[in-house]
Amino acid sequence: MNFDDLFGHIGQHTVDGLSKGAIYALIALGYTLVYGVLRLINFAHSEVFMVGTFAVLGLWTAFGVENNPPIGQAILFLVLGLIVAAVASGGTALALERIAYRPLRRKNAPPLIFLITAIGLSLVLVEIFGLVLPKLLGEAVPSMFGRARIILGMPTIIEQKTLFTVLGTSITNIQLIVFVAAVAMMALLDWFINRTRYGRGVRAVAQNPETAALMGVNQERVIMLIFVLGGIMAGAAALLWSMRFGFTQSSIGFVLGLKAFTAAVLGGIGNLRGALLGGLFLGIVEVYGATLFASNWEDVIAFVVLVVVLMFRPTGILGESLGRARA
Amino acid sequence: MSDENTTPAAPKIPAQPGPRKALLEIDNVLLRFGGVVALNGISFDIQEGEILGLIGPNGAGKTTCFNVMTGVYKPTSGAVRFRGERVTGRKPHQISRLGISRTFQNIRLFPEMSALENVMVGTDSRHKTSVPGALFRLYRVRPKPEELPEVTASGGILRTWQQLRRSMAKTFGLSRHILEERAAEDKAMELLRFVGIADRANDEARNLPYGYQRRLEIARALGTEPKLLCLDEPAAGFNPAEKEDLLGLIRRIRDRGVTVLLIEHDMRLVMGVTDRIVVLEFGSKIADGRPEEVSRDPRVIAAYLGEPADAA
Amino acid sequence: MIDKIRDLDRSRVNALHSVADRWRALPKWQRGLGFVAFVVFLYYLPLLGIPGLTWLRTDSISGGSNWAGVLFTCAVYVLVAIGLNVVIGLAGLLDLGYIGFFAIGAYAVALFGSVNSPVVKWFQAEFDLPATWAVTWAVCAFIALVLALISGVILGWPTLRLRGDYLAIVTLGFGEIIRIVARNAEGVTRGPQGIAAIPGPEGPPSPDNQVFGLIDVKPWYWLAITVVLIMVFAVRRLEHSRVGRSWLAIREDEDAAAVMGVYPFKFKLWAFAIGAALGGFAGFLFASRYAFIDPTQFNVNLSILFVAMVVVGGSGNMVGVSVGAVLLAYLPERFREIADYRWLAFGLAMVLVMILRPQGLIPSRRRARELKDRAAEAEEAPAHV
Amino acid sequence: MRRSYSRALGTAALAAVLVAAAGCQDTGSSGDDAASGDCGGKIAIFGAFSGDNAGLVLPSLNGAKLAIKKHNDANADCQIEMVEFDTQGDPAQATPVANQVAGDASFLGVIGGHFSGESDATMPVYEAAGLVMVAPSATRTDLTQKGNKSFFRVVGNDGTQAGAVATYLKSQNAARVFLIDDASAYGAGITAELTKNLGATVAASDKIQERQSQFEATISKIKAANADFVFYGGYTREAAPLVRQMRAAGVQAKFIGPDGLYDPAFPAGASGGAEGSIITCPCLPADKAGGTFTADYQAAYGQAPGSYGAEGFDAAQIFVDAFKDGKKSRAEILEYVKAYDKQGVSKYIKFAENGDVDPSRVVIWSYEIKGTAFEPLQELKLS
Repeated sequence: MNFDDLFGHIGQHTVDGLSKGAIYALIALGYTLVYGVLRLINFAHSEVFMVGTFAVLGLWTAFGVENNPPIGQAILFLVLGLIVAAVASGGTALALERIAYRPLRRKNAPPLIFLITAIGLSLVLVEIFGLVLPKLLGEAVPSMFGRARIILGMPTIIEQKTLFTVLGTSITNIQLIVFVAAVAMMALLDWFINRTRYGRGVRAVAQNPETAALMGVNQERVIMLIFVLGGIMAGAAALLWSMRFGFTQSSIGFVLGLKAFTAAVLGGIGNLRGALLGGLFLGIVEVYGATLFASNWEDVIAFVVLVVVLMFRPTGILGESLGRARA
Repeated sequence: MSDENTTPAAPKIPAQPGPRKALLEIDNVLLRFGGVVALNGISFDIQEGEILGLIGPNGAGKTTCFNVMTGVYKPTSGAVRFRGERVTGRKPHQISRLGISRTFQNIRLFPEMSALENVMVGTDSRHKTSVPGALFRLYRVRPKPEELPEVTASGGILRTWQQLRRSMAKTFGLSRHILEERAAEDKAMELLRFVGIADRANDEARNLPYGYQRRLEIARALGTEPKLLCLDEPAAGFNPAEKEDLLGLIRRIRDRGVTVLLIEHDMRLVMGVTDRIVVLEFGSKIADGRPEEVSRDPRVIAAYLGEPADAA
Repeated sequence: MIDKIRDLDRSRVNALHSVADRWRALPKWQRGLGFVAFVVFLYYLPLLGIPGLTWLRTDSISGGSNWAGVLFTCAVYVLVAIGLNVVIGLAGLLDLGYIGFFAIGAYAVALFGSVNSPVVKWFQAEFDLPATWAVTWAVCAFIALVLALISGVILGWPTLRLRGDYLAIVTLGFGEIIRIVARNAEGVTRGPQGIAAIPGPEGPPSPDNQVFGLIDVKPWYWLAITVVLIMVFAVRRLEHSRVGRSWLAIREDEDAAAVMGVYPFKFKLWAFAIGAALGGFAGFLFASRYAFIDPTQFNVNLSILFVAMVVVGGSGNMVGVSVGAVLLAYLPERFREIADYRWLAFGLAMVLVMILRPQGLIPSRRRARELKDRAAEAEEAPAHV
Repeated sequence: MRRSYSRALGTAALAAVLVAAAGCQDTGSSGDDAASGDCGGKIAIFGAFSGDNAGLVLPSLNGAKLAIKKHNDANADCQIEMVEFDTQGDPAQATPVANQVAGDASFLGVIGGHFSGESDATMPVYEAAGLVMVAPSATRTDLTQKGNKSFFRVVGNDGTQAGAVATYLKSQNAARVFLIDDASAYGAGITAELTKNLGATVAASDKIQERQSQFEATISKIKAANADFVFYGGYTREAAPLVRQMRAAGVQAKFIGPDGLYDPAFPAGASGGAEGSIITCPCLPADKAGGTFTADYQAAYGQAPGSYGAEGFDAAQIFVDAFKDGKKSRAEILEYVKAYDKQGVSKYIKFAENGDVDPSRVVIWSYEIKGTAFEPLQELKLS
């Protein structure tokens, strides 16, 4: 129990935790959107994120991006990366919806069947990227698939630098970008859901699918929309991830997805602001916990926090708001 | 399945005009969902042995009232007392064991279980066997003579075997699990006969015709041996002949000593069978009295009887 | 393509059902005889030498594993599937952390039964016991069962009040916690090094053991299949009792069941605890046969494999889940060429089964109808839904 | 009625057939002595030939195949057969394999295990069957401390390598070493040995978990400890992002890792972050390996022998030599291996009493990462 370290550098740990949690939060948005409308845990969402990181990797590899490119180039590749990742992730999410979830919805399948299908899809995607593609294409594009099971590095697109130091707490440019980007994406999504016509449709379907249908909301379109939106958020997360950590792997999604889902539940699943809050909270808890004990207890801490929160507040910190709380 | 003649005769208790005793008291119950007031300080009581009608236009709070009584909702304030004991705050299964049972407006049977099994779930609530009992069957009960295994074979090994089983049961007793299973089956069968659908006992509930399903719900509710049975629009979707049958059934239920609370739209049915009627409108009680009094109450006429009584 | 699969599947199921119907139509004594013959066949399996069937053996290929060894694995997985079926198939709770109970059972026998374990060493030091002292195997079996049961209750108590899909994630977390703790708590579990010398019925592994020896696995298989048969019998007793009816009622309509006097929480907790105990016992058998365990053997993939066994086979039906377990354990062993693709295949199987036949390959008739009903409801609903 | 009788008869007949068949012999496992000849024999090799960890093990398999092939090509009348058993590195899959090999009398020796866990799990089985195990890459120290009579390894154990790392650190005048491990059997084992060797120079330590991607807490601990060296015991997957994030966060300490990181994926995965890191490995640089091994391997598989390729070759060569020497039973081969004393391609091979390769003969080299290449630095003296 290392209290000295924790309280001695509490500011630094908080900043680290926030930047860690920002990534969770962005992925959590995807879970929360789908869950809010369909009451379905899209277990394969973590793989939607994984596909996004591979898209960024592919783009940067194709253009032969070097470490620390000039700032203009860096911005160009970040923007291109965002587009590519959003398209790849959004497309994957949509494909999952069309191929797997829609037939099940037609049959009015119980939630467990959705969840099991999602787990299966997740396995399939991981194996496609970790096994099938490397076998098929590993020779042709080794830098993209050759070691997809172990680890694939990406160039450093922005060098991490300390921006300023306050009271011994230093904040780096990357941390700031990740945090601001996550909050901005969340705000954008929040605006979209709460202020636009499409968003109204989403809320209507979330709250009462039957009535929404009677009011002329096209439910299929809304469902496609939320999958795409969740996918775009995952794509954005994938870009931030690539920028901050610079690597990917076929099985990268599992742990992250689990954490992101935990974050969504902590904040109150179905609640966009809750996802952000839950992600940041989880990030901070993990960094504090890893400092206090050792980093190999991180996951245990995360799950124990989840169980404790659910015991005392089954609807999460902020409660569920996108959809009505169906018992 | 047991024989017809082994059916215990249902106890017949005539409607008691004597000293009135409140079986269930609803005391100033207020229920709010967010900003909506669903029940606005309702008070009434149900006397033991009567058939009470609870009526009111759609959305008046009748089913909500049921849900408060059976523990599905917890009232914001006020209390429900059953035989002097507080019901509010108890879980649904505890309330069921106190002696309140119900049917649902939209039939909620266990569709994949047979009719018999559906009723057995109800009768199970009076039984004690749990996992250890079902697994190990260690808890032994001395059986009554009629519960002993029968010796039917006329001779041979089979007869010796049956005799052995009988004497074993005599010496060591039978496991409570087995006795309870048998009792549950007998009781369920009796109830199916009572509501008149014994011919389809082994069909899955989902395969039964609509009228049978309604009756099966009543049988299942009776399986829990209630003191008070709440029927939520049991005649919905019935034709006049079926309604007539149902009337008879409700009376016979009362004759078994079960107090009946009836939510119904069909005025003729309600007027014909109830001893007393409570009328709700927009979550408030507007009338409470004998059917003929209520039907003359101008507020009731305005609120309810003035409207065409649809069966929705 | 999909239609073709559907047709094929339909005729397969019809054939299965007609077999099942014929079976049910047989007189009781014939069914009894058939059952006995089947059991005899199960016990005979490791010796399988019927001409024409030997290709089934996993050691009939180069690099194949010991046939009895694979059968043992199958038997343990069948036990797991039967336990998980109580949780998923009967009570309708999705448990994604079943491996946690399996690990608890395995670690129970390892920690108390092996002279290698820190726990036994602590006992030896504390009570001046000889260096060969350890808890006897049979007592370990009991400890495993009880520990798993208790952990099931401890996990279920706070979480069973949660919604079903939350439960899935919380249990997934639980499975991970057990594994991580086993790995990190080096003082208790020897951490990643694992524990060796786990005892069997004849004590710690040694070349002197006559029956449950190191090389011949057949007795282990016979032990496992015996346990499986006993557990099948026990679970059947539960299924056909007040308990089984309550589980079914809860699965079909929890609120209605509660109003009929069934206390859903209590019976869910029982289902969870029974499932946990069976999983723990399977873990116990697993550990004592392999005599060595380390935390890497209890990773979350295995949890998902367990769920796949149940849902692919047909949840709610003991025959179905057993077939699922055997298929998923056996196929990669016999067809080594696909071993690399096994997770891809499991994933695809899960998706395809869920989309085409959510009730599983050999469904319980009940479950199948339930799902059909829901589909019909969906069709009756307004067109835009 | 007739139908039901015929069905009953059928059931009874089936039962009878089954019972009769039960009397039949257990045919599946009967091994044929195909590879007999005058001097040939049959051996087994097991390890993770598929699955996530295959990359670490396949070079060893290839090395062993190369040794066998060389022998078979040269001696047409004396063929050696080597059967591959894929365990995916899982002890639970390795044990049925061990039962299979042990129960099949035609197997005279075993190459394996490649991981410590599967070796630990299967050692008693092979010992009971009197089969020699020669492990190319199972390095956990305690494997040879269990009194097992038939386990040998042609690789230095974790203790030896940790000793070499400690010597290296001392030679660099390391004052504050930060130790990290991944809590795996391998990583935690080697780091624990190193902790013993380093004593007071260990500034602080942390443990991470596998598949971890974000290392904020660990990095801030490194900074707080003001370390001049960081040692990481573990594999590429976690090491690459760790070293990269360390560098990005401005940690200048020298990064040192054991042979688990002797893997081209490590510098590639760290995209430059691993530049200048020191990797130790009980493997010889290509040009120092004995004989023509490296060239042969390159010719046969089109790539350089990765981790443990030479060890796999040596392990197989021991059996080749045994068969050449006319050893034809498990017991004879066990005796032969015990007394083995010969130069191999990875090192001089002679086993100590407990089965470890003679510690004085273990060779450990340090490599520095330059770009994506491992540049040999120097041979490390053992403690």
